[in-house]
Amino acid sequence: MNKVRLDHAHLHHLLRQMIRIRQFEAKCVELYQAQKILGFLHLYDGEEAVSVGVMEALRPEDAIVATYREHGQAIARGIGMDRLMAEMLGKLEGTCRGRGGSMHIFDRATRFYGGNAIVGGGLPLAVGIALGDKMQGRAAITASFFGDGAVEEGEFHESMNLASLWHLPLLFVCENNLYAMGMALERAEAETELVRKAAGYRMAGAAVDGMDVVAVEVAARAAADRIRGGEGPQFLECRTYRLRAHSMYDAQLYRTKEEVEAWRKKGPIVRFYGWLLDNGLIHDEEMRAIEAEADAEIEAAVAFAEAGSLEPVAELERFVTMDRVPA
Amino acid sequence: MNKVRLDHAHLHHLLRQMIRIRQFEAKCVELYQAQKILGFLHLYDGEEAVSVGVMEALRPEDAIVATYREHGQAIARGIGMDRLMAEMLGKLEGTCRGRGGSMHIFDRATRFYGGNAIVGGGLPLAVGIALGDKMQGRAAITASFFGDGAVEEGEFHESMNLASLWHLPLLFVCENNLYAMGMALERAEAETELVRKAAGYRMAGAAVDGMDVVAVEVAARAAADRIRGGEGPQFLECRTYRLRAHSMYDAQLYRTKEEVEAWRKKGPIVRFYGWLLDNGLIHDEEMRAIEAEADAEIEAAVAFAEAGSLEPVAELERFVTMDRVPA
Amino acid sequence: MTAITYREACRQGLREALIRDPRVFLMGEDIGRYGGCYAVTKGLLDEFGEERIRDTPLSESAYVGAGIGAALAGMRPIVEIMTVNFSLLALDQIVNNAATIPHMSGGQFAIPLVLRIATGGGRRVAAQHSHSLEGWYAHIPGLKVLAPAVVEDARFMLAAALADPNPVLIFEHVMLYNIEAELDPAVSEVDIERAKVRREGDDVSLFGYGNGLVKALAAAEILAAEGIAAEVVDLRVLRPLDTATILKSVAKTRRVVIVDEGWKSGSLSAEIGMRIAEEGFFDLDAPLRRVCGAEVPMPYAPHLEDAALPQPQKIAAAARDLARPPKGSQ
Amino acid sequence: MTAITYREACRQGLREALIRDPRVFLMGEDIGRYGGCYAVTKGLLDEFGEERIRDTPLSESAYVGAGIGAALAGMRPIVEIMTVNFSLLALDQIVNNAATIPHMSGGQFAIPLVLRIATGGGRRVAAQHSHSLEGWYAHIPGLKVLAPAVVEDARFMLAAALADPNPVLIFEHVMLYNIEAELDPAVSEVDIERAKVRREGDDVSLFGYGNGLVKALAAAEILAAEGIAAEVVDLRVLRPLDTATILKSVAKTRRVVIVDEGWKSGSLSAEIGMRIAEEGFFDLDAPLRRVCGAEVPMPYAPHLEDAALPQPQKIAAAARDLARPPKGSQ
Ligand SMILES: Cc1ncc(C[n+]2csc(CCOP(=O)(O)OP(=O)(O)O)c2C)c(N)n1
Ligand SMILES: Cc1ncc(C[n+]2csc(CCOP(=O)(O)OP(=O)(O)O)c2C)c(N)n1
Ligand SMILES: [Mg+2]
Ligand SMILES: [Mg+2]
Repeated sequence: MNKVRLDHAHLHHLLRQMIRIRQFEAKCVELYQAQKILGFLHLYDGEEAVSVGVMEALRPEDAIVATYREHGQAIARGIGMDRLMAEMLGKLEGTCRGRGGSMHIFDRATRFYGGNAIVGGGLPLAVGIALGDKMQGRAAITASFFGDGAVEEGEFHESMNLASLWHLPLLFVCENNLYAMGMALERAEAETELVRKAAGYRMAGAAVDGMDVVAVEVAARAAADRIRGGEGPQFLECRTYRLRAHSMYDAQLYRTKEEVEAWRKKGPIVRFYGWLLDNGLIHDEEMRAIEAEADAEIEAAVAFAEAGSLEPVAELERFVTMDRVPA
Repeated sequence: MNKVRLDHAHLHHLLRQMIRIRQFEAKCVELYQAQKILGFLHLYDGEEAVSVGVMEALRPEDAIVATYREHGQAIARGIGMDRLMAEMLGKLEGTCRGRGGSMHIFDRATRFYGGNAIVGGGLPLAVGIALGDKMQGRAAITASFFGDGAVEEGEFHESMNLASLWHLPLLFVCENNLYAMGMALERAEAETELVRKAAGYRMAGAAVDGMDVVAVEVAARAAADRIRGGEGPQFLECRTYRLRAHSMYDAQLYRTKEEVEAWRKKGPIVRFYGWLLDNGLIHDEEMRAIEAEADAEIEAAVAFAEAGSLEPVAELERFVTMDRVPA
Repeated sequence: MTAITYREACRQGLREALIRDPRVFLMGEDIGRYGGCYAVTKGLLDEFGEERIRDTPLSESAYVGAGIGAALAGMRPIVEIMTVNFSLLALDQIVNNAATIPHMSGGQFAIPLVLRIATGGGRRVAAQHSHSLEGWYAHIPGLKVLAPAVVEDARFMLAAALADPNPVLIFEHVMLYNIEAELDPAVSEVDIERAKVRREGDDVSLFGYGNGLVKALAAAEILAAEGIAAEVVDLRVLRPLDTATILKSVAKTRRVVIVDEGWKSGSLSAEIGMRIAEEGFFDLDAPLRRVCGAEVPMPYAPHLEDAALPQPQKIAAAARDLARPPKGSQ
Repeated sequence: MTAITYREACRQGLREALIRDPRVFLMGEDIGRYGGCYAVTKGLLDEFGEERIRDTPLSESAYVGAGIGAALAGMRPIVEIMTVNFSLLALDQIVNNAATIPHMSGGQFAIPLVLRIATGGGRRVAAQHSHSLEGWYAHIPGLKVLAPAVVEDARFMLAAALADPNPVLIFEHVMLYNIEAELDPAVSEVDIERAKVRREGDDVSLFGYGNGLVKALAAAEILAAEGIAAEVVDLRVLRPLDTATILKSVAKTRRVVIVDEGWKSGSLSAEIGMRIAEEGFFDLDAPLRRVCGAEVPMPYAPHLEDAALPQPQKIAAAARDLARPPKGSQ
């Protein structure tokens, strides 16, 4: 059994990962305001524990299907910030040559199959990747991230059924942050306990406090273990909250400042850090050091990205069709 | 409460309705073999109790959304056999001027909104009709028929959620005949107890023996009563069996003759007739008379259809766009 | 006369519709509490309430189908699909139900449904959010397809669409919401039958719609400075196409450039061109030309997106070639 | 040489693919136990087993998406969508994932997926089951689109499609499954790049694909009896279009009729015509002509369906008009 190590190094690692994500995104906001990042920018502020916890349960051979709110998913998976930042800036040195931007991070090396900007659109892909791996006898599992909003889409339903029916090695990770843009969960779903959806497909499901990184890791490891043990797909509802606007265009008319502030106090970083402090597992200077390290990493990433080049316009049509299947 | 009357007249009415459907379709097979009916022909043989039972619970102001296997639904709803048969023969005098054929029966007078040949495609329509009626303060309910196969489609999921969320006066009638073409339910659905699907949408659901016309009527009346009483949409799984091929092209490689024969013994007509006989509620001659009456009605319908005319080719494009909304 | 934005014009049209006819209601994703993803419906929830301004779950197929059903039941729904990119999920309902039921029922039922759909590229939102698929919809018998490019059309096409007994799709280009223009107080309606000449000229005809029209007008300015008088025709109604107005302009200028932000092959530009080649062939003095979207999934990087879309300079260059063919060519 | 049906040719192609490459598997509705809704896959389940001949639930979006995912994971899926009518439900996956991922990932991933899709009218199955939407798919960059019209292509296009690293859609026209022809034993492959002249002629070019090609060939027979030599070009590859072969035929005959079973406005015929008008304009002696599907949801009644589809007589009439213009016309 794939236990969670609660040793000092691991706890610090979890904290560091969340801080890296948070600070990376803070920098993205700056760059957005400076109009260096354009288009949509969906921040993960408040949800860091989900990706960080889940990724701990995954191995290099596993696959990930992400959403458009995927900076956290990408960083937690181990994609380098330099290439990520270059992608955000539309540079050739980015993960996707600057073609994807914030919503479409792809990375072959880490089996990171995108950044999908159609709500629910990644779920069928994930079914297929899990199927392909299984048919080829790989031990890999696929983790598919999606929001509470995606549960409303028909593709969720079809994908849940197919995965369960075919007993695929697939971890459904529902990032339930209570809103789909401005649509509150209870206004959008007749059944708001999303974990109960799994039963309709005879799939095992669990709900976890998505603001508690250790709890997420424990739950994700348990689910991943069951999948690796041949028990079929698992549904994991991570209950979390988006502390920022949906994207940079959102006036947040649909919720109160008080609601957001109350959640901010329960945020995954402040909470975990507080717990570490209370238990004497971290010192203030260690925290300061982690933040400084992350800042340095981010500064280097920005420098890398800024120094990057633009894809030549002559290459615009390259890869519309492929010449070969990359090995 | 909308009780089922178990008086003699009503019982005979139920039997008569089932026999009318069965014999109408037997005639259709003949006409198909004579190449007077073309295209797809989906027979309802074995499933008559479902439509007949459910329609008893509906009132003239209620709406129906049907499937492509809808002869039974149409006849039980009260659409005249003459216009139905003319439609099957592609005649101008048909319900849809011969444009719809077997799969697309529409009838404004009985609020029969089609004959839909896209599996699951009628469900969103039904949601909208129920919504429209509700918004206009009509007391009507909408009954949406669909097969077990439709449950696999995303549109089922989205429609169930919307209906439940908006508390619409909608009766979901699942005709579970255990197959979708050649696909057996247990090969297609992770959860084969379809009635359990309802829970995922916090919708009330019931399963009923769809081979027992009285049971169907009782269950449908109960569900309709709940809807009319303001309890929101209801899901009714009718467990039945298709005794014939999926359509006229089907070699039935996917099931055994024995399986079909075993079900034939449980067929809704033979069973109900046997029960009526056992209980002294019918005589052989009465049955003979009902059959003869149905035959006469069908003969007249065929004569009407054969005597019908063809829509002039010059009118091919009429109604592609409408000049006005029919009153 | 006061200037209003295209967005505000859309909103005024919606308000008026809601006030005029109790059967009208709005349905779509985030049109209520959120205020509309492009802020078009902002304020309407407060004014008209949740019954008539219905936020929907993310279920494009179901709520578009529900709009069709509600229209069948006597309502006059205005359904918003947030962007054309997501309309693919509702296509079965649109093509197999909305477009077929009136005809296939033998005229028993009409479907007086309006679908508002934001469309187009230019916002740096990459491959899954930048489609221009109006041309696809214009292929479907049973639908009417509109593309307001000017504030006046944004304001008044809706009423005409609601008065039409058929499913009408209104495509609002995302780059237009912020444009501003005067509304002539004397105008209180527009037709949804005819294309419209937005600028007169004798040397070459530029055909466009939506944001393509705006770019064609900019190209005409460039050309005017060079002494080339371009006529700019706003197609406006993409189905049914107003062939007569198109041919009239062709007969006048004898040279044609068609602008379409959609991917070139199989875009609406092809249909316009083909109609001219069928019915106006002998009027032509030069081959047909078009300036369309590059055939690529839209890239995020701004310089690539700009290169992938028609631009006024490219349109002007194509027109210039026709109006003043380089020496040595025919 | 032995004659085989188009259906059998398709099946042989599938068998060969399954035998040749263990990464190949089939997935779709009723392809296994049922034997395929057009009996194309009959027998394959027994031979290759349930792992490789996968019956799917009625979940077009999920299993097409799963095919894309499996291709990403290294498999070579052949996914069957029972008919093009149902493909609308899978369009989001095809357009937003299959067609975009290679480009938008910067070339990191290819999607070597084959989609087999039955298409077309003529079977008296009415408005929701008779679409011809190949032209729509041919609009999408990132896809390749094939339309085998002859037994040889039905037999060999699949292997070429599988060898291609891109998503390839193969449209099999439902009226062709029963046609029979000899297969030349010397031929063991076909390309999927070029259109093909199926009949030579000097007087007029007839362009068609799928069942439209069969009808164009029938029209050429009618014309031949009248002394008009029609050249018949099988477009075969609908995306990318082989413009060179098209223009070559135009240069030779100078007169063009395009046949397309799809609804006329915005059909692929428009794109063919537009390319000719752009690049072959000075070769033309007459306006372009096309014979297309009527713009109606397909009616069930046989006489109306026949009237709604292109027929050899109509094609011949259009060609005759061009080859021998009535007196008094230009
Ligand atoms: C099919 C589709 N419909 C609508 C949208 C527009 N949209 C983008 S994000 C979003 C909200 C999704 O909410 P959720 O799945 O809960 O994810 P979250 O943004 O909360 O992480 C919407 C409606 C879209 N991208 N795709
Ligand atoms: C979306 C869609 N996919 C596939 C088909 C082809 N098809 C027609 S009927 C059918 C089976 C449907 O089964 P079910 O819903 O159980 O209804 P039944 O035929 O058993 O009454 C299929 C697959 C279709 N018409 N629509
Ligand atoms: Mg959410
Ligand atoms: Mg069934």
